[in-house]
Amino acid sequence: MSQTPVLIPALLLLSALFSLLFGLRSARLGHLVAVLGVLGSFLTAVAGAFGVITGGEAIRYAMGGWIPPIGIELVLDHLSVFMTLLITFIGLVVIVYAPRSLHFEAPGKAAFAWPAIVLLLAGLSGVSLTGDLFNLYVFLEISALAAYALLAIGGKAAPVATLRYLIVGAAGGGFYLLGVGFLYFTAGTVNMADLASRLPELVENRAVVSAALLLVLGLALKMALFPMHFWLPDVYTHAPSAVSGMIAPIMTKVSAYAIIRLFLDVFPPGYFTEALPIASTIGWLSAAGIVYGSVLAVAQHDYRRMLAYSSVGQIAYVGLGIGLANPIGLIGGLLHMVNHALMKSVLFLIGGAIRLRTGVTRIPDMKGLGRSMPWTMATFAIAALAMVGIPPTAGFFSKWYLLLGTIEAGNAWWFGVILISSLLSGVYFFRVVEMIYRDPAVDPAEREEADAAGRERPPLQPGGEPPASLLGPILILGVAILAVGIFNVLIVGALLTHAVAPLGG
Amino acid sequence: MTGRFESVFLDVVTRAMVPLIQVFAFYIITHGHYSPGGGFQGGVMLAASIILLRIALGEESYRRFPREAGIWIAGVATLLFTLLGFVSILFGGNFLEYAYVVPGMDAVELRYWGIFFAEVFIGFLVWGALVAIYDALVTGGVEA
Amino acid sequence: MILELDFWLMIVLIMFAILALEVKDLLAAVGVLTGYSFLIALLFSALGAPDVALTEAALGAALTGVLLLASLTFMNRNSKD
Amino acid sequence: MRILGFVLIVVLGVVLVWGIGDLPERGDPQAPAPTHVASYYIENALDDSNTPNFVTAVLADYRAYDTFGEAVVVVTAALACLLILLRRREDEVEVEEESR
Amino acid sequence: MTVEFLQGHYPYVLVIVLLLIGLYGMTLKGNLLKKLIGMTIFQTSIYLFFIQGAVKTNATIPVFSPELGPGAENYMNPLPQVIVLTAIVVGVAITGVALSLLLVTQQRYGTIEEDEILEQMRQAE
Repeated sequence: MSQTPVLIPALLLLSALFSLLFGLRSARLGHLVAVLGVLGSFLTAVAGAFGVITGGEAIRYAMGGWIPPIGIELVLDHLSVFMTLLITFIGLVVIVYAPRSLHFEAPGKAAFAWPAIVLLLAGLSGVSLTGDLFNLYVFLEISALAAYALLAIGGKAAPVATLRYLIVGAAGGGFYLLGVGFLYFTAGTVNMADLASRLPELVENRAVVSAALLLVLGLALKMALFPMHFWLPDVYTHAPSAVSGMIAPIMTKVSAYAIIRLFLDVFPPGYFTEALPIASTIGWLSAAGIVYGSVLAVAQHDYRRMLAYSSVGQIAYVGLGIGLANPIGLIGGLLHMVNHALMKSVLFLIGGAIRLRTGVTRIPDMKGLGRSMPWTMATFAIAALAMVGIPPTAGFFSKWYLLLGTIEAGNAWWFGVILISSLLSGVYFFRVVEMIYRDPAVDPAEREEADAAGRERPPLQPGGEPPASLLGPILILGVAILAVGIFNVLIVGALLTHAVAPLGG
Repeated sequence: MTGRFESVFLDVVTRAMVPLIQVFAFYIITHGHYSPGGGFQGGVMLAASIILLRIALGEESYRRFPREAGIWIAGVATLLFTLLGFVSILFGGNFLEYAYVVPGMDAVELRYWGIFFAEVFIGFLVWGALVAIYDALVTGGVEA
Repeated sequence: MILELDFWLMIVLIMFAILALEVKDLLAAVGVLTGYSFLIALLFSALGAPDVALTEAALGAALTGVLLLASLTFMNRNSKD
Repeated sequence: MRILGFVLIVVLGVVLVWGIGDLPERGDPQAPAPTHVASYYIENALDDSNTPNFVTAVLADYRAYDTFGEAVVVVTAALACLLILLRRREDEVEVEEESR
Repeated sequence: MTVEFLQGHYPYVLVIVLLLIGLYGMTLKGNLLKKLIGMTIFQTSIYLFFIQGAVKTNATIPVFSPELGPGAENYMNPLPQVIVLTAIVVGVAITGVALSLLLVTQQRYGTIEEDEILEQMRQAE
């Protein structure tokens, strides 16, 4: 039997533990082990992707040799291989980027930060791979605990913001667990495939309705679906850049993935769309969230806060894909996961590089950076274009599929929301692009004015390009944005059309 | 909470109690097969014995059980648990399939010992991790 | 017999929960919470789950109480609500 | 804000009480939960692993991966507390040397 | 809401009352430690839900006893108990991390009342 499914999380866990033990002696050794573990896991995920694409069907792995539903089952199918590839790729890039940036923003924390980052990735990939509802909860909490620790090591307000996130996350986890309980006591199993075969007789059961509501409510809290997003902006703003650059792209996506998994593979077809209006509710909330996030992002002056509000809007695109509930719309939502992960990650990493070089976090202070950091800022421009959705970049295609989905669903409102939000993204990103390609402020009067106002001074001579360990990951992500845009047909054809097959496309 | 209370009675009772608690905790860990209990419960008791030492003996307890020891024990025990899972892959089973851990032995017997060692590892890691959490909390969040 | 016991235990539990949330003195609240966890462990064992009862007594009642007390030494004991 | 919170909590409570109406009665031995997977554990634990305590058998053998994940949760929590509350001076020295 | 309904389901109703009390503490209390106490009550009520569901009438604890033999109807359902065991440990882990966050908050702001912290945050901006 192929061991690929278990190797992805288990290699990560193994390297996290080695990284912890070595890190107690030397933080650098711990980092090296962590990088090797994530690399190994990424290569395993690539191998798994080849296996799934050539084999054409899911690899099912019975944990401990016990046949499901007695034991726990791991499922490596088109959808989960897509998620694990995304998680391990972002993790690999960010963990290579992290040392200098983290040392600058959170000194003295490195030795314990590497195992925490790898544990975060292990938890997320465990969530993607599992075929068991309770096992999903356990791995969701592993990733959540690691995320709380990493987010809390940022600026002054970071612990308070993280504590609020923790309480919301605990409530979400509790609702999810309660939903699992309702399903278990009505259907008698927690295995996803087994549930899928037993639930069709129970569609009228009120306990199953409550279970569906509770599961979606819990995951929506963790996914920061509007109006349950209130914890997110503070958390992302105060966390270290490298941590935001890892958590913002993949953490909320995995909760969205879990909702999609429930929607496609656990509940009977049509349960979320016809029997209960869950999908359309998610869709409408997402539409509101897109507008809300984009409008508030325009109003922000802090670079990271702008990105945080933008994240609220962008995760809602995935929710819109769920709400459309037709194959092409859901493909758009899933493709937007990878696009947004790449774009948001590179934007946070650029923010960290700017902060390392010049100490600047506010957008008006970024004048003149286009001249002193040409490569970084070129990547920023690519990412900004992708956020708006200009054709050769990745961002265009996911919005294109979503628009096709809204046309198929005949929903003019959502069509308009996507267009308006693209326009607003254009407003807030081109504001930054304009600022960074403007001449630097060298006027002494302006410096004094900034001092008087208590802001950070606009730098006289902004630093040059960041060191290679920071610039390399940024450029790789920039290239990846273009590559995903150009080769999106491959991703859609090889993985996503199979993943949404249960919708009957 | 790290300060030592000046009480001979407390001192003597603690010194006498801690080994008893630890013996009982090991009994709980190893008898998970037959009676209620197992790694988690026994591990918590081991941690409680160390916390009792910390409260009653103050500084002396750090000589008996150093600050770094908690996370070391937890890390090594979890690592051994993971390796137990990988060993069965090595001999042709699935992850954590105890029946394959030692080739040639009876499957039922192997599962029995697999459960036993899993419980022991869990006990040790819970012990180490909880003491580490306690030690971190009593610092009061001192950040330089 | 068991059914009546668990009904009354749960009523007492609800009272303990309200008390733990409404007491202004945090030290007292932590004490009530420890009592609550102990009662819930009792309820678990009455419902035929001795393993869970043992875990809840060790982790929920004892350890959580100790951790809460350890962190309470650094804080103001009085709560606004 | 407070009133809205109360209303939401009460609404949730009403939905849940409505939902539990269709749960099997407490203690019903013929309900799906005790008859489907759980009965396999009770009937086979002793033969499969020579363990009379079914909870231990399920915890450490049939669903060992859950327990493994839970072990990782505990270690993650310890690591998280150390990461949040402590800082290590030797790391800084090391990175200083690296950047030189 | 008939009497028969309550006979079979009253434990679940009481569990939900407990759950709502915990939720109230988590969301509407201003003191951060009170929020954590509410979180603990919320989590315990979910454990209680699973344990109530595991009960079988005329059954005993899930440890094999030679007098009763291997019949499945003689023992309580072990699977929810295992789920609760795991969930309790997860809950305590969350509480530990929350307390360490609370300590850092106390150190940086000198208080654990939410409104005072928000006031200080507003002044810092």
